[in-house]
This record gives sequence, C-alpha cells and structure tokens, in this order.
Amino acid sequence: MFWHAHLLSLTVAAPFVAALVLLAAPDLKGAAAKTVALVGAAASFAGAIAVWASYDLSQGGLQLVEQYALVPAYGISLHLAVDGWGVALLLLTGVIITTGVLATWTLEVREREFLVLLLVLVSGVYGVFVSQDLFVFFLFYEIAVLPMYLLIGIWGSEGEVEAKGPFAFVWRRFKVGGREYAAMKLTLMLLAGSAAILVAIVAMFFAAGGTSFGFDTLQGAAYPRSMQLWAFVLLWFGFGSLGGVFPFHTWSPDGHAAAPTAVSMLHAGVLMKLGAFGVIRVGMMMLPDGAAYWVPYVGAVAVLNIVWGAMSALAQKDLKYIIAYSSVSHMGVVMLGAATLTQDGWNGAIYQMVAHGMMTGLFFALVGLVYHRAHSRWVPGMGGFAKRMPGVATFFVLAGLSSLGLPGLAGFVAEFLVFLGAWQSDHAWWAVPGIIGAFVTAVYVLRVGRDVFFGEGPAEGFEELSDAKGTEWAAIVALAACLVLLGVYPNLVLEFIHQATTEYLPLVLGSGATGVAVLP
Amino acid sequence: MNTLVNFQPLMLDLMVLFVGLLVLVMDVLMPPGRKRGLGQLTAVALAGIFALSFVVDVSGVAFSGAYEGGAWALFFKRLFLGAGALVALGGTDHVDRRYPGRQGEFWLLLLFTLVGMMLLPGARTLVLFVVAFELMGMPLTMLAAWPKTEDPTGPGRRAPEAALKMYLVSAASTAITAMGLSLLFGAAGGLRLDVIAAAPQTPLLWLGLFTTLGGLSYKIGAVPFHQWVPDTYEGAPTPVVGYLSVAPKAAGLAAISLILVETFGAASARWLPVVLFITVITLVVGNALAVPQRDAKRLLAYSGIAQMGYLLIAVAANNESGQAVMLFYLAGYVVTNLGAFLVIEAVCADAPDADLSRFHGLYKRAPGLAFALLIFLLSLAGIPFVVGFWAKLYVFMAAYEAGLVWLVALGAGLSILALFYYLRIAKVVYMRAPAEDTPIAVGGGMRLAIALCLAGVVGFGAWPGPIVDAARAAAAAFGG
Amino acid sequence: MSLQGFLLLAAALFSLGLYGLLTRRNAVGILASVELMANAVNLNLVAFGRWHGVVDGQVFALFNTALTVAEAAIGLALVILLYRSRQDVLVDTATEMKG
Amino acid sequence: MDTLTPLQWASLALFGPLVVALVLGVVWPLRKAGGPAAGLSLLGATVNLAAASVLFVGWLGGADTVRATLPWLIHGGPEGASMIELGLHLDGISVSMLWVVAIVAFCVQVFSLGYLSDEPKAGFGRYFTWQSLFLFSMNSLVLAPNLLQLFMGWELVGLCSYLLIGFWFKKPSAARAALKAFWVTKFADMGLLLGLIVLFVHTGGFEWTATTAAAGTVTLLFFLAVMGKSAQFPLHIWLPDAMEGPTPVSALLHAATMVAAGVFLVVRAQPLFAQAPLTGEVMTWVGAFTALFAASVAVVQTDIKKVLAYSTCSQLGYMIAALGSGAVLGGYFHLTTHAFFKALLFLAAGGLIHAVHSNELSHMGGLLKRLPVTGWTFIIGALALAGFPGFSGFFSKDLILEGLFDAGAYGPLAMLLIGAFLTAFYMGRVVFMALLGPPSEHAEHAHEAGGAMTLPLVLLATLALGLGFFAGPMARLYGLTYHFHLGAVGITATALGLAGIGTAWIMFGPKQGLQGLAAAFAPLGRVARSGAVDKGFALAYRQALLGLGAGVAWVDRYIVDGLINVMGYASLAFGDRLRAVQTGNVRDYVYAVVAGLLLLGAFGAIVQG
Repeated sequence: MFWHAHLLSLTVAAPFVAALVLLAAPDLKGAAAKTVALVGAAASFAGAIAVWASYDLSQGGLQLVEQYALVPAYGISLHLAVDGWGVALLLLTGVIITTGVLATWTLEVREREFLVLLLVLVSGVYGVFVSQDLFVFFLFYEIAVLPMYLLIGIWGSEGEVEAKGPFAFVWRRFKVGGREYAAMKLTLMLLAGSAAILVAIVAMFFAAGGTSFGFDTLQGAAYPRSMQLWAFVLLWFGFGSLGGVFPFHTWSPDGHAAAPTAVSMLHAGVLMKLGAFGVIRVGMMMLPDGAAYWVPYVGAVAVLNIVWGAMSALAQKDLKYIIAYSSVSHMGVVMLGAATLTQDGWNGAIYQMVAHGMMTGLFFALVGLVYHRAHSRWVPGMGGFAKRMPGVATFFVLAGLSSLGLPGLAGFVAEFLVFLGAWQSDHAWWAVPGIIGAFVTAVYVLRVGRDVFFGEGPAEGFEELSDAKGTEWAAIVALAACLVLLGVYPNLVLEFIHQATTEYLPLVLGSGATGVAVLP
Repeated sequence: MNTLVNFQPLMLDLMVLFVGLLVLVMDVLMPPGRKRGLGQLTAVALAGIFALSFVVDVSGVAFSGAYEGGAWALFFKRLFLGAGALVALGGTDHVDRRYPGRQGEFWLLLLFTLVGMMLLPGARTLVLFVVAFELMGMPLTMLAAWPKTEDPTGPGRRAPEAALKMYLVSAASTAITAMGLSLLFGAAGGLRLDVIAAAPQTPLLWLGLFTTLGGLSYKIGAVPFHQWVPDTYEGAPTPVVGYLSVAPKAAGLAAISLILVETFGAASARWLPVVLFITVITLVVGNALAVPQRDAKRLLAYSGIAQMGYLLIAVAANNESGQAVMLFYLAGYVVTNLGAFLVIEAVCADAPDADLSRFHGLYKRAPGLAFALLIFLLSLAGIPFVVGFWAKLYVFMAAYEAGLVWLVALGAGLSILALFYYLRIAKVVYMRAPAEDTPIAVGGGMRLAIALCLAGVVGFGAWPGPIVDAARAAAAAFGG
Repeated sequence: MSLQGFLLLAAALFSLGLYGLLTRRNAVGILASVELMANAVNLNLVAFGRWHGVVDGQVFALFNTALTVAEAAIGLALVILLYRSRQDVLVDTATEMKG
Repeated sequence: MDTLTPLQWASLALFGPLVVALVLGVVWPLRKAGGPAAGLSLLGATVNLAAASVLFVGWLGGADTVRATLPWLIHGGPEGASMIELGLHLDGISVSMLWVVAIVAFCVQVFSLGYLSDEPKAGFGRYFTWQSLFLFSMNSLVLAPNLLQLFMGWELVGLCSYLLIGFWFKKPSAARAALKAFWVTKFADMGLLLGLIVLFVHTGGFEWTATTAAAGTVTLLFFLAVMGKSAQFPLHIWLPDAMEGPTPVSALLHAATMVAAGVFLVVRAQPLFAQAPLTGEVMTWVGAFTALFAASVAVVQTDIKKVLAYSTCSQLGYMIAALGSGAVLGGYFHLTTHAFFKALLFLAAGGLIHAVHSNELSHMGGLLKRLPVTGWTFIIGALALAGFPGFSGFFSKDLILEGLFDAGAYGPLAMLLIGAFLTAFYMGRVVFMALLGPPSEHAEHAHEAGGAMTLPLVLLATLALGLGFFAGPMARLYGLTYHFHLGAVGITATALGLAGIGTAWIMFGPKQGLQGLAAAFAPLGRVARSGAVDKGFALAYRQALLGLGAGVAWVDRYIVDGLINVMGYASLAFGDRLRAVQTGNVRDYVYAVVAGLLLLGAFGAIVQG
C-alpha cells in the first residue's frame, strides 16, 4: 500500500536519491558511479511503468494523488497526481533517462558530478509532469532547466561559427558556437522565459483570488479577458522558448550541438517537451480566452517552425546542428497540434512529444556515438561509415524514417494525428506546410544518412571507427524498439493520452462547444 | 511605568555594548600574541545574544516614547546580530593575520556599529536617528581604512582611497540630510516621528522629507548616491565589505521604512513617484554596470546596488506585505551576500585584488568553496530552491498586489541580465582551467561561517515557511 | 531678530559650505566646509526650536555638535592616512578605482 | 487445406513474410549466415505463394468479399471517439493482385539465389531480409481494408525500394539513386497523405467506397502520389536511376509490383475516381503522354535495363490512361499481364547481364545461342510487351485502346497507338541487338546459368504467353465481363506493332538498313540523354530547395540569432558606456550626491508643495 500511495513521489525522487548517494560518496568513480545512476534511472522508469499499469482508464481523471502543504501562507502545496498525459510523458522520461545513462557509459571526465546533475535534472522533469500545483510545477520546471548550464559548460564540446552578416561585430564579445557561449545563451534565454512565466503565474494567482496555486483553483478561475490576453503571451513566450518556438529557438541548435550526448538526449528528448507541455497545460487550459484569441498565431508560428527548422537543417553541415534543427522543426508539430484545439490535434501533440522524444533520443545517442569515435561532427568530411559501423547506420536510418513519418514507426502516428487535427481546425491550410515539412525532413535526414554512412570511405583519420558496444547497444536498441512499438501499437499510450484530452479539451473550448465522448 | 528609564526594550543593545566594553578591557589585559581570542569572543558573544533574543522580552517603550521595541525592531536586531556574528566568525583569521596587535579595536568598532544599527529600528525621534546613524557610520569608515600597509602591491593598499571616498560622500550627504532634518523639525515643531506625521503639509515639510530621503538613499547605495559603493567595496578589507554590504543596508532600509511608511505612509502619493524613480534607475544602473566588471568585489558591489533596487520595490509597495517581503528579502540577503564575500575573502585572502581570474578553476582547487559560491550566486540571481528566489518572488507578488505590474516586468527582465553576470563568475569557477593547482586552505572559523551561510541560503530556500511567517508577524507589528 | 533672519543666515552659511565642498580639492578644506554646513544646520535647529517654543531643537543641536566633532576627528585621521600613502591631501588624485 | 478459412490463409500470406523479416532482422547471426537466411526467406515466399494461390483459386470460383479489421488508432471528433482500423480485405481485386505479387516475388527470390550468389554472406542475408519485408509491405498494401492501411503499405514499399536500390550502398551512384527514388516518391506521397486527410475530414473514414463532394480534390491529390509511385511524367525520373539496384529488384519492385501500386490505388479507389471526371481527364492525358514520351526515350537507350525501365514507365502510362478514361478492366488486366512479362523481361535481362557482366546492348549480341532458355523466354516477354497477337500483352493492350476509343479520347488514343509502334520497335531493337546478330567479344564466354535462374523464367514465360486467354475469368474477379472482339483499333494497333518489329528487323537485323531513319532518331537520343526533366528537378532541388534552405539557415543564424546576440551585446555595451560615469574621482561623486539631493529637495518643495 505504501508503494502505491507514494508511487509518484517515489518515481520523482528515485533519480534524486541516486544523485544524493553519488553526492555523498565522493569515492564512487567510473562504473560504480554509473551503476548507481543507472539504478536510480531504472527505478524511476520502473515507477513510470507501475504508474502506467496502475492508472485506471475507465475511471480517468487524476489518480495516485498525493498532497503535502509546502508554503501554506501562499497556498502552495506539493500536490502530485497523474493524468493520462502524465502517464505517457512519465514513460517517455523513464525511457530517455535510462537510455541516456547507458549512452553516457563512455564518459570519463568528472562523471560523478555529471550524473548528479543529470539525475537532479530528470527529477525535475518527472515532477513537472505530475505536479498539480502551478508553483511546484514551476519549481520542478526550473530544476529541469538549471543544471543544463553546468552540464553543457563543463562537459560540452566546442564549436565555431563564422563571423558574418550585419551583426558580425557581436563576435568581438562572444565566441559564438563555443560551449560556454552555448551554455550561457541557453540558460539566459530559458530563464528569460521563466521570468515571463513567473510574472504570468503571479498574475494568475492574484486574479484567481490569491489563495492557492492549485491547478484545480487556477483552471476554473474567471480571469478577466484583458489579463488573459497578455498573460497567455507571456506563457507562450516563456514556455515556448523552451519548446523551441520561433524566434526563440536559437538557443537550441547551439545548445544541442555543444551538449554532451546524454544531455542532448534528455534536452531534446524530454526538456523541450516541458515547454510545449507548459503552453498546453498552463497557457491554453488555464487561460481559454487568451488561447482562443492567440491560437491562430500560435498555429501559424508552429507551421513556420516546422518549415523553418527543416529548411535550416537542410543547410547545416554539422551533424549535431542538423539533428538540433530537426528538433526545432518537430517541436513545431507539437505546437501545431496544440494550436488546432481539436481532439486529434491534442492527442497528436502529446503523442508527438513521446514519439519525437524517443526518436531524437535515438538520434543524439547515435550522433554522440559517431562523434565519440570520429572526433568530428563535420558531415562533408565523413562518408562510408557504414562499413565500420553497420549497426549505427541501420539505426540512424530507422530514426530518420521515424522523423520523416514512415508508417510503422512512432513519428507517423503523431504527425498523422496532428495533420488530421489541423484539417479539422479552423485553419485547415496548416496541414499543408506541415506535410511539406515532413517531406523536407525526408530530404535532409536521408541525405545526411547517405553522406555519413554510405558511399565511399571512410576517409583517412577515421581509423577508430567501430560499431556500438555493450551499453550503447542497449540504449540504441531500447529506443528503436520503443519507436517501432509505438508505431505499430499506438493505443498502448494513446488511450491514456486520449483520456486526458477528452477531459481537458472542453476546458479550452468551453463546455458548450464540444461533445467529445469518452472512449467505450 | 516610567518609560523614561525602562531599559527592557534595549536589553540586547546593552548586551552588545557590554561585549564591546569587555573587548576593550580584555584588549588591554591580553598579551599581544593572544589577541586572536577577541574575535572568537565577539563571535561567540554575538551568537549568544542572538540566541538570547529568542528568550528576552524586548517589547515596550523606552525614553518616554523616543524608543519603541517590538517584533519589527527585533527582526532587524536579529539580522544585525546574525551578520555580526558571522563576520566575526569568518573574519577572525583575516583580522588576526593582517592587523596584529590591533584586533581589539577592530572588534570594538564593529561592536559599536552594531549598537548603532540595533538602536535604529526602534528609534522614534530624529535625534536618536542621527545618533544611531553616526554610531553606525563612523566606525565603519574607520574599519574600511583599517589596513595600514606601506606595501604598494599588498592587500589593503587601496583601503585609504576606499575609506576616503566613503567618508567624503558620507560627510556631504550627512550634512545635507541634517539640513533636511532641521527643516522637518522646523515644519513640524517636534522631533518625534508621530509629531512629524501629524505636521501640517507645507512645502517646508516636503523639502525636509525629500532631503532626508536622499540622505538615507546614500546609506543603502541607491542611485545616484551610489558611487562610493563600488570603489569602497573594491578597496576595503573583504570581511568589512561583507559586513558593510548587508548590515548597514538593512539599517538604512529600516530607517527608510520608518520615515516613508511609518511616518508618511498616508501621504504615499507624494513620495511614491520619487521612490519609483530611484528604484528604476537603481535597478537599471546597478545591473548594467555589474555586467562589465572584472573584479569580483566590484561586481558584487554593483549587484548589491541592484539588489537594493529590488528591496525598494518592496518599500514602494507601501503595505504590510511589502514590509514582510522586505524583511524576508533582507534575511536571505544577509546570509547570501555575506556568504559570497566570505568566499571571496577565502579565495583572495592574500591577493591585492579580487580579479575574476583568481577564481579560474576554483572548482579544482576548492570544490566546497566553489559549490558554496555557486549557490550564493544563484541565490543572488533569484533562482529557485535557494532563498533568493523566494525573496524576488515575494517582492514581485507584493508589487503586483500594489498594482505595479510594469515594475514586476522590469524587475523580472533585469534579473536575466543579473543572471548573466552572476553566471560569469560561476563560469570561470567551473569551466576555466586554474592558473595554479594549489588547494586553498580555509580556516575553521571561516569554514563554519560559510557553512552557516550556506545552510541559511539552502534551508530558507527549501523551507521558507517559518521565515515567511516570522517576517509577516514582524511586519504586522510594524506601524501597529 | 526674526526667524527669517536666522534662517537666511543659516542658508548663507550652508551655501558657503556647499560651495567649499564642491570647489575645494584639499581634503582639509572640504572638512572645514562640511563643518560650516553643520553649523548652519545647528543654527536652523536652534532658531526653529525657539520659534516653536520647544527645547528639542537645542538638544538636537547639542548632539549634532558632538557628532560633527567626532566626524571631523575621523576625517582628519583619514587625511593623515591619505598623506602617508600618497604624500598629498588632494582628494581628486585618488582615482585608482573607477569604472 | 480446407481447414483454413480465407482469412487465415490471407493472414498466413501477410504475416509469413513479416515473421521471416523480423526473425532475420533480430537474429543477426542467422542473417549474416547468408544461405540460411535466403532459405528462410524463400520459405516465407513459398508460404505466401501457396496461400495466395489457394485464395486465388477460391475467388476464381466466385467467393464473396471477406473483411476483418482490428482497431488501431483512436480518433476523437466532435461526434465522439472512434477507432481507425487496420485489417484484411479480400475480394477479387485484392486476391488477384496478391497472387500476382506472390508469383513474381517467388520467382524473383528463386532467381536471386543464383544471381546474387557472389555477394558476401552478410549482404546476401540482408538482401533477403529486405525482400521479405517488401513482400509483407506489398501484401499489407494489397489486402488493405481501407485507404489508410493502403497508404501505410505504400510508404513501406517505398522504404523497401529505397533499401533495395541502395543495396550496394558503398557505390555512390546506388546511394544517390536510392535517395532520389525515395525523395521523388515521398514528394508525391504528400498528395496521398493530404488526400487521405481531406477524405477523412469529409467522410469520417478512409473508405474507397465513400461518396463525397470532395472526391475531385481527393482524387487529384491521390493522383499526385500515383504519378510518383507509378513513374508518370514528370515524376518518372527516379525509375531509370532505380536500375542501380540488383536486377531482380528491378524486376520485382520497379517493374511488376511496387510501381503498379499506383495503378492498384486507382483500381482500388475506383468508386472515388469515378466521382471525379476531371481527375480522369488529367489521368488520361498524363498517362498517354507518359506512354509516348517514355517509349520514345526507350528507343535510344543503350543500356538494356534502361530500355526496360522506360518501357515500364510507358506501359504504366497505358494503364493510367485506361483507368482515366474508364477502361478499368483494360487498366487492371494490363497491370496483371505486364507484371508477368515485365518481370520476365527483367529477370531474363538479368540473366543476360549476369552472363556478359555488362548492361550495354553493344556488349551483347548473339546470346540466343549461348543462353537459349534465357534468350527464348526473353523473346516471349518481348512479344507479349509488343502486343504480338496471342500473347498476353496483346489482349490487355487491346482492351485499353478499345476503352479509350469508346470513351472518345482520340488524342490520347493516337498517342498510345504511336506508342504501340515504338514499343514493338524498341523491343525488337533489343532482341535483335542482344540476342541475334554476331556475338560480341564480351559474349564469348557467356553461358546459361543454373536452374535457380532459368526455372523462374520458364514459369513467368508461361504466364506471359498464356494469361491472355484467361481474360474472361480475370474479368469476373473484378466483377466485370469480358468478350473478345478485335475492332478497328485493335487491328491498327496490331499492325503498328508488327510494323515496329519489322522496322527494328530492318534496322538492327542482319541487314542494318534504313540508317537514315536511325539518323532521324539521333536528336531524340540527344534529348533523352540530355535528361532535361532530370536537370529541371536537379535545378529545383539544388537551386530552389537547397538555396532556400541555405538562405533560411543564414537568416536564422545571422539575423534571428544575430538579433538575440545583439540584445546581449547591447546590454554589455550599455554597461561599458555607463562605466564612464564612474570616474574614480570622489569630487564627481560628491557632485552627484549634492545634485541628487538638491533635485530631490527641489522636487519636494516645488512640485509637491
């Protein structure tokens, strides 16, 4: 009973406890430290699976509720509960952190500290997905964002961007593309978002009576329309900057390129989802009038994101930048689904979070692996790697296929639902650039696959190339298996997502505007 | 009860005074080589008084109403006592090593400034105000000038310049403020705050009020009265700067609150535009000038100016929750900023300056110090899970409640800029290679002081509830 | 003599002091100017006290005098310190820290 | 055998190859062993063929439609939640296509055993893994109960095509060709996806039987995908390049089955297409033009596989034109007959290539004597393609031309008649150059390969020869009737075909006559070799798409991100400028204090007072 009653807090705490263990034991090094981290990550993953198994679909709503007072004076409490979305996103987080730790096994520099930060970060991610108190939600959100600075700044890799364009003078002060630059830019842009979120949260708190930060209070409150209009923009900007919304996405390519493998995996795989999740869960659901007003713009920007990200990826020559821009493009799909305000669109948006999380996790794991062996990210210098790393090549193509929406892989289900939702929305045309974006994805993803793995080569200087080994295999195969599983049997998690969407969408549309029935 | 001779509300102040006299006597009696004990004595005594503050009843009125105890004043006294104890604890090494034979006077002066500050929040007459301020301010100037070094490259070589700048600006502003006070007296016909509050609202009164406000702004280092701050912080001995950066600021804010909120609270429409103007330029200038700094102490000086801007937002809110927020903010600020300066002292103890390059790779040389510094910086930046976050949050909430949404937006936006310069320090600490690999030796007292600060920052951050409640209770007593 | 007379005298004194404060480069000169200003304040206090018919002003003036003396003492000590380290007492040559 | 229901047979046909593909995919030691992997794959193909045959025979006997679906994806609409389903749909159309695919796939796999026997073991295993995966994909397309599953199978066969064209991925040209094929078809597939979405939003389902006002839009969008998949002008450009894959792959995917998926879609969704006359019009013209254009280009190709590739485009054009003009039976029957004789031609060509180690027609010559089985079966295929009376192609092509005539589409009909002449001509050219005539030096050591490579040829040749006589039963499968009738159009076409063969004989036979006519073809050759369409697409890709991408990336990096950098820079610069105020001279500080205080005082006294 204890386990069930505290399942959520245990899941959230598991990585944190592992981090504390690592922190308390400075002598843990190498494989021992990694094993501790793996145990913590796997425990949280097991918790996520237990949540999935124990969530009662026929009942729906919030389940596994836990509530502890935190700052009673301001009505803040640690209120954890899971809904259908939470089930799906917890599973995603569990998969990504577990495989992320596995993919980190080759790290040999300050690995204990690295794992501590990584685990703390992932505790925050779990927390966001199960928080039912806006303030605690925000706190967890910050835990998830902040360790990035050190993770990228210390363990990141260096890059360089040529000084060009009308703002070339900026290079006098910043080493654009470097890891310190990337870490600083990412942190500042994301925390600028956080500041905006905080202002909106404070406004919502007072407008809802100033007694509680609970979702249940804030969600039903009658906010003045004028306040909703500006507060929604703040939330959109705030969460959206983490979700890679144009034009606040520019931290993402630099950040992802500089970040070490596991961090890229976690960041693109899960963290960017927090942003999109925030826009939906807080922005749209709590400020329906604001959402109704701004949704055409949100959708239009999302469409721009899809095409912009894909076109930018097309022109990149750095392996990590390509994948990073593809994340910008794919997060556009999430935001597009959200902006449709339709059942299919929202289902697709959340499903895309899961699907893209796994896909981009796999991508970054593979890219990290290639980088680890080739010591280069420069695509034009590569070629023919498949000879030495056939497994990596195969899985890279698989990830690429999921990203371009090949049926049978997770990406298709998500994109299909989103486009379906788009066509049902008031802005049917959104589907068209969305689909074009998927085509452009096919162009750049498969091209980079060819440029890196196929054709003649490998050239001189790539003698150390070898296929994945041991734990790397475990990470890659697990992610690929998830992609296939989610592509073949989507209802495995879609039922849960659908359940929550059914409950939440009317909040935005207003009770009169929908007749969405619960699945039989 | 004859309140003229009721010393009950002044018990804590008198204890500190007694400690000061004890130090004076001991200084004479002790052999020159054993004077280290004076610092420890000060630390222990202040900590003891701090503990006693939870036992002794210091409420009531003294000097026929010229002095008023109570929860609000007590909150401030605890802040001062805490800051004093931590500085004594962390500064003993510094004083012992750098001022051999002169330790006694150092601690004595420190204790006197403490007495001055502790008198201030309870003062209800302009005379006591001025006396308390001067008792606080003059020994501080002397402490800033304490190093007597002939070595032009040694530590402390800039202390005379630092002290001179502090002194001259202080003298100018004190003289003009005194003129303002005399005008207040002239307009009101009395020196008691309640008399002034009831005075007819003549131009003379407003002239006096705003001149006084300017003088107080000098104390907290608000723009444009801030220019002595960076130079003094950079040149004065680091433990003194740490103390200077928190305790007198709190005292200044107590005085501002007494004048603006307690005395002229009803006429807030008169002074609010002025305070808002000062707040805005303080926030902007403090943050903007902190960005390009290369010296850690100087950077923290500008950041401290910016922090005063946030505190002024709380004052501008002009309500009870504003006062509560100010108290909470100050409590967090004392441990955070003092902790940061103590780390700087630990790292740059024998260096002529605190250039950021001295912090390169601190992570490797002293992981504990590096971590503590990181936490202090994050707290200053207002990042969740450390006390600074709650402080900023509550400030914003109070300002929002008072209808100052634009000020919330400005403050939130500038906090991103602040994050940039705080992270610059964190960056060199964690991401740059150290010039030398030698580990940094940190004395026990310093270690304990930093650990206490850290515990405060993290503890208040993780569990702000009790402090929030205490601050609210104290604020409720204010003006009651 | 009326109140205005005292106030005008005090204002004149204060202005003289302020002028000295702003124009003197010599630290001692500045200290003297500040003393002048402090005395203007004392004059004000006493005059206002008399006008209001209360002793508060005189008490304040007494305290103020004492404080001014202490302040001057510290100021002179600083001037000596300054002289020792730089061999002059000009305040505007101490500009090592700036920016 | 009767113990299994049709659904179970169909499941066997569908999942047999899938199981094989999964086993080979996961159990890598088995895959890398090569031979055993091929054996397993062949087993899957055999099971598939057996099941397909049972079903085919059953449906020839006139079985009813059988349908079974499982819920797959939740869809929530304003009316409530429903399930999008996947499953099996068995009727005459799907079963006959299933059978065609099964036969060709079986033959190709057997043929590959011999053809790829020199491959390294790992590659051999990989090849058969992809083959099994393809078979599953194609079957899931064919047996789809709705258009969504058809789309999924459609995309999966596209993937298999990519994998199999790029089988020799170390060869840059193969890697490039694989990409090109995938991109072009993927580009076209956007139409199918969008069409499906439009269809769904209008009808609430993916049924091809739906009646909707949006049929015009939907079918036009579908037709875009058809053009890509079935290589219609101008999206045919990927097909000739796809010949970079192993020849059996060309036979299976790029001649017989996968490229026919486009035609199959039109047949399958005939109820929808029937509601859209405009789409039909477009299809007729595009198909007819492709038929004529590709046939002309085929005439001047020197690579035997390229000839066959363009021929495939051309023949698919016939089918599309037929379906567009409402000659459903002609289109679908031609799809069936073409599958067999084109697979035969490719496999036989593969045999010839295997023998001389070259694709060039000029390197062949006189091979009929050295490879009699391969040679004669090739000739049978060629005659079927040329529409020689009695061969299967004759019947199906006749149906198409009659259909166009009946529909009054005289323009396209004329193009197709010219195409018929050219078809016969270029096939005659290939036969005379490669099989007859004097042997070239490459051909000297050529010899017949083993049974693995000849038996499939014989089987396919039989079908190419005889299937035409089963037009009646086949028509019944589609729910139509067929009566043989040779009208004026048919006679003209036959005469043109014979004329084509005759012309080829004159030009490329022993006499090498009519060289003046060859000179007349020269400009056509130049046009064909210049690859104008290809260049157009390359231009669109390089200049438009990549150029736009480069532009967007530049703007993103230097303008969008630049502005964000500038914000940071400006903050720093502002701080720098502001530092000048802090002069270090304490007298300036005193000035500031005095000024500030006086300002405050003035404010207090004047403004507030």
